Amino acid sequence: MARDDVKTGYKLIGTRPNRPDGLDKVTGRARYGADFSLPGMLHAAVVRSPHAHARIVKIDASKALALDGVKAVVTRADLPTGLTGEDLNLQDNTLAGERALYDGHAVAAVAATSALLAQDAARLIEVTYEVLPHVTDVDTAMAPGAPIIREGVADYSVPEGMHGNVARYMEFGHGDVEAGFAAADIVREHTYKTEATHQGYIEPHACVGQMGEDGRGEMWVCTQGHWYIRRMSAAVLGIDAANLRVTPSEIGGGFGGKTTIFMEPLSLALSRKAGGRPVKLVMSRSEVLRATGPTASASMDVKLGMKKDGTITAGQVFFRMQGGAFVGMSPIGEALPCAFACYDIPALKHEAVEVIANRPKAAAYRAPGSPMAAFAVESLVDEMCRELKLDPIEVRLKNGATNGSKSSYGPVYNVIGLKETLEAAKDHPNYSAPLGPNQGRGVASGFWFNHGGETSVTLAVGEDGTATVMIGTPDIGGSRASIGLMVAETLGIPYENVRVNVVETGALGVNEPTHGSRATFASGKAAVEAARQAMAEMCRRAAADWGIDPEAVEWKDGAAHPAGPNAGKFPPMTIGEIGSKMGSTGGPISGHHEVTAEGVGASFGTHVVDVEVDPETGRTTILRYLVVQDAGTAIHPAYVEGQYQGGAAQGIGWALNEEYVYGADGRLQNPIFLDYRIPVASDLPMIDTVIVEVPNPGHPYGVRGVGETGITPPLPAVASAIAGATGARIRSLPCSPPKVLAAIKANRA
Amino acid sequence: MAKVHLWASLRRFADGQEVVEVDATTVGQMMDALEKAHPGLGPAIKAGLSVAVDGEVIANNRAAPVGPDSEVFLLQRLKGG
Amino acid sequence: MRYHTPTSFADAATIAASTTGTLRFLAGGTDVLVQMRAGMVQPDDLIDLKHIPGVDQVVQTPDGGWKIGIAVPGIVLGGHAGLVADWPGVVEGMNLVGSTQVQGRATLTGNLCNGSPAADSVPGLIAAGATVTVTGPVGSREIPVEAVPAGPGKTNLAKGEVISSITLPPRGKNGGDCYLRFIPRTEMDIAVVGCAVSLRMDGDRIVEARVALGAVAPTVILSETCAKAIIGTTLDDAALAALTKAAEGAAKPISDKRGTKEFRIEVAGVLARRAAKIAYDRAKGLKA
Amino acid sequence: MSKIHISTTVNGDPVEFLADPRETLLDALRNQLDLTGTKEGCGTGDCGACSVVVDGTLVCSCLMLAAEANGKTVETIEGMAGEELHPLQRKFIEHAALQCGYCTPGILVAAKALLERNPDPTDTEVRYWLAGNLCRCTGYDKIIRAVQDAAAEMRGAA
Repeated sequence: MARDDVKTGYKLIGTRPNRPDGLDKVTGRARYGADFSLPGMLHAAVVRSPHAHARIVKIDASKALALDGVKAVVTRADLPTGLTGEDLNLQDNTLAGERALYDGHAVAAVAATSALLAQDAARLIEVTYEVLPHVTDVDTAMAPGAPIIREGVADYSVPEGMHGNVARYMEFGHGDVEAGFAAADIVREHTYKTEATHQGYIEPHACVGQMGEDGRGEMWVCTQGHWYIRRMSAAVLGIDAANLRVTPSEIGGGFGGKTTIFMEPLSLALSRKAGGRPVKLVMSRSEVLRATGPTASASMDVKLGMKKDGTITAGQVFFRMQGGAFVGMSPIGEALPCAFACYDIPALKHEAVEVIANRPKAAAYRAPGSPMAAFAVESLVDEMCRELKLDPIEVRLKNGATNGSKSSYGPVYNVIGLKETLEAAKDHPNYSAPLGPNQGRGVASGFWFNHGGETSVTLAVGEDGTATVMIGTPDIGGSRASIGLMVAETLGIPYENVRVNVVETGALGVNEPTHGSRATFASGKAAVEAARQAMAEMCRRAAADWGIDPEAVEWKDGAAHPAGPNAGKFPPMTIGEIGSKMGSTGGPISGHHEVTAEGVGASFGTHVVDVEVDPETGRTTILRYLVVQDAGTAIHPAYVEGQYQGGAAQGIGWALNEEYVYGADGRLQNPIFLDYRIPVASDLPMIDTVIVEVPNPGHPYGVRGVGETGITPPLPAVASAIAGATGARIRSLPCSPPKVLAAIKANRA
Repeated sequence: MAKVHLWASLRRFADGQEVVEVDATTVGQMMDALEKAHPGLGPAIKAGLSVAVDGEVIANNRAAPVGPDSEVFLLQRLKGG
Repeated sequence: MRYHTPTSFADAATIAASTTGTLRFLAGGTDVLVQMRAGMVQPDDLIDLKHIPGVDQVVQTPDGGWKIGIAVPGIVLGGHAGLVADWPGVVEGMNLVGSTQVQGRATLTGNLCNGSPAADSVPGLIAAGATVTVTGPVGSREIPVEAVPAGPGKTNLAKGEVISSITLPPRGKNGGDCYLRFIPRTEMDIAVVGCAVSLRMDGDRIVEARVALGAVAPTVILSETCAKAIIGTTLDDAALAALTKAAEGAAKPISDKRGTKEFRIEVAGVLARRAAKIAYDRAKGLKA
Repeated sequence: MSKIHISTTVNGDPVEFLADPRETLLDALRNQLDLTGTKEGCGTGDCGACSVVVDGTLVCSCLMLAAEANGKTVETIEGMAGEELHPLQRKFIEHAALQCGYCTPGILVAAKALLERNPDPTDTEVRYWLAGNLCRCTGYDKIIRAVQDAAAEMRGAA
């Protein structure tokens, strides 16, 4: 059931108009990161470490610099010293310092008059390495005797006596866990593992940077957040943020992976060394996979107590997560609170460590931490449901969090829609579709906090009564359309009369990136506030014209009206009329709102998947897939469905085939889409969606944010469906055919 | 006095207390008072904290009010992909 | 890099023989360009063979076989009714290579000369008994397809030699072939295991068979024991069990990022069984 | 390194340029002819973002040298719309069959090639034809629907 059919009183919200950038995107005119060119532009290439861990003894660029057309080489020696904390992390990752910390770690960069020449030059830069011991697996890194990769980087949270590769530690909980387990009829405990996966956006990182002798620079870049790019690049280069102007291109997918910098400051550093000529830097796919943010790999112990009626009495988790060779990059702080967020359980204990390993610096990936946590906890819940022959949806309804529940991580849930998603899943025909031989069904729920964040929006009324909205959150999946709908709804004007533009860093206050499912929520909320300000000003203009009190004017249907019979009789003054004479009534009319947006509504979803497993090869086919998720309010239902379907597809990929494969030499063995196997069109069925709407009281139109939760349930749901089809439980993702076949055989034996 | 709940692994920076009572009317005052009373919490506060005040998550707002009987939970600063 | 466009194989062989640095031939380019992009190969000379007349042709030989030009892309083979009718297993092997887009460029000869043990088109060619014509500076010779690969990324062609065509024998009556591969996804993967079966029937009984296994050894294997397991049988359960065992025994795989040794051995048996059944049905004129 | 003179027809227009022998058709289209609608996602023929049609055949322009395009006709996303959008382009917008839009040009070029060969494909045929066009945003559902809706309209059955 789409929202289109539901009576809400809204004129535009819940409809499905064409997105404003659609035309540019179907004609090839939309400009992405690599599509910008400037006069005099150079092209850059990056030299990367082939070793997982090595001391950099010497970098000799003389042969490269001797080539005609090579204009600049940059190494760590060209970057300022003295950085600390995350700034140092960023600089260390942009260019290796004394040591290369993972296969693919950038060591030097070169700019030349063509991309081919830059690549030739990069091959001529001679780097002398002294190879050091390495470790890439999260459990191996925690083993006694594992090489200690980053001595001394552990933060305040790590108690004495922990393994030298532990960089962070966290523990919280409530209730008496031991008493809870004692009260259970069955207590089960298993270890679950997930491999690192990559966001897999199809557009590789790309930017054009220009920086002159005066230290001022500009950058055009594909990013989820250009203020982040500005702040981080300025920090790495030791310049003031105000000296850098960053313009976001259209963005070819991000999923969290484009919320930080990887190579962007290099374009500026090279430009400066090349006399201020602009420098284009575009990653290859293998660079993307080797050196940009995969998510963490995880090894997770889970223990649950359950009564025969399905009541969960206690839960306990211990997560080990590896986020690369840099402290603070694994999502332990998100994974732990997500672990039991769908449940109301009287006693819980959460513990996690972040582990350092010779892998690339992890970045956020769609609901960071939540999919791994869900794989562990939801898999075990399913195992216990099967053991006790209980319906998995009933068990979740029995134990599920609801309005007023105290969450597993502290806050009290206000108004949430988990149970509504469970009920809708139970009622959906997919849940009762008959299953054939070798087929199985899996169910899982998922959670994401959602995020508000720093947000600044300006709205300007045009002379013709149209509205231009300036937002700072890049539009990845249709947010210009949804924000346009909310503004048009608020102003009471046609959707087509609102133009939403994503503007550069010089045009607005600081905005956080499009992350945390926040663009439609936070930029939307600020845009509505800006529209209300403009409406108030337009009411004042009408009041002045009519000679009545501004309080006696109200705004509806795109016009100022006298409010009630006592205000006087005046024909409505439309936004077009007000706009056309604004010059003579006090000047331009605009609204502006900036806020750290609070009032986020937690997001819950429930997925149901049917699979068929070939018992002779272990190969899994997805037969049916259902996503049910609470959107709060679906502003543009087509793009809400798109988020659900896209999240599910990524989760299915993670569950079945995607993984980072490291060799014994510490090198990534599959840095190519041929072997990093994301789902292709023929791998998937249609993905059914049900949009549940439990409006978020913290947003003027009830928006919760829909981007992230959808990737969470597929991991456990697919593994549980495979267990249903085969009787074999896969506790280590991906459920690749060799693993499933081996499990089927072990189960038979 | 607002009751501030520390997650378990923070307690060793506050003499093992699970709940620290703080005199504050805003989140910012609460954070400052916490750090003053227990300097060991400084790094955690600097690393970025969100709070839940009487059940409502305050991601990042020092001006958000804290009542005299408020129950406050400290949370890791959350963002997302 | 020098880019050459000879208009005869003799010229191509002469150029190839005269080069001193790294040399690559260019047919469909779907391997060479990937290797160049990755920096794995930086050719000094690249010889584009597509300017040679006839390389884009499929022609029937006087004896009823097929001569396939070295630049005929997969999409043309897939659309060639006569070839599909005679050698569906060969064509389906080629058509599994890469995407629709790759099919627009990739060729049988390129797939063979890339030297991958997992090449999808090679088991079908070997099972079919196909041969290649090799042209060198001093003339041409005809060798079986299985004599071309020498190991991963290597061929037995001498310096200056170039494959100038592929020949499939006449299918004849009561024959059928099939190629199956195992991949984790539905498309776009390299075969974890591949198996081609070509056979001929007399009534319900198999009288000739060739079975080739891919991705289970450094080169594609032509397995005598697999063939013997089904020759003389009606492909009953006992024959299928024997074939399974023979295929498992013939497979000598390694564990790598695409699959484990144990998995490959087991799936080699599964695919041999399944491919034989399809080939059998095709030989009997049943649609499969 | 001497360059090669290339004469070709792109979207109906005769063009000439000088190519490095190692330069791919993709790079030539983007960097020499400013036709940046054709995208690079992988450079290895695995993602389809660089799909173009050369002499009537759908190919990955990253797997073809610019030199090989000499004397040939090339069609890119920029040539797909006339005065009006192609039905596929229109249906992709209407069905929200794109999110980030980066894979969209390649998918449109590939889908158009499909419908020219097979005006009435099954969903499975569409999915296998497009298996070489990776999309990471949509889960393909709305893409398949948009292609089928466009096909129906083009058949006059809509």
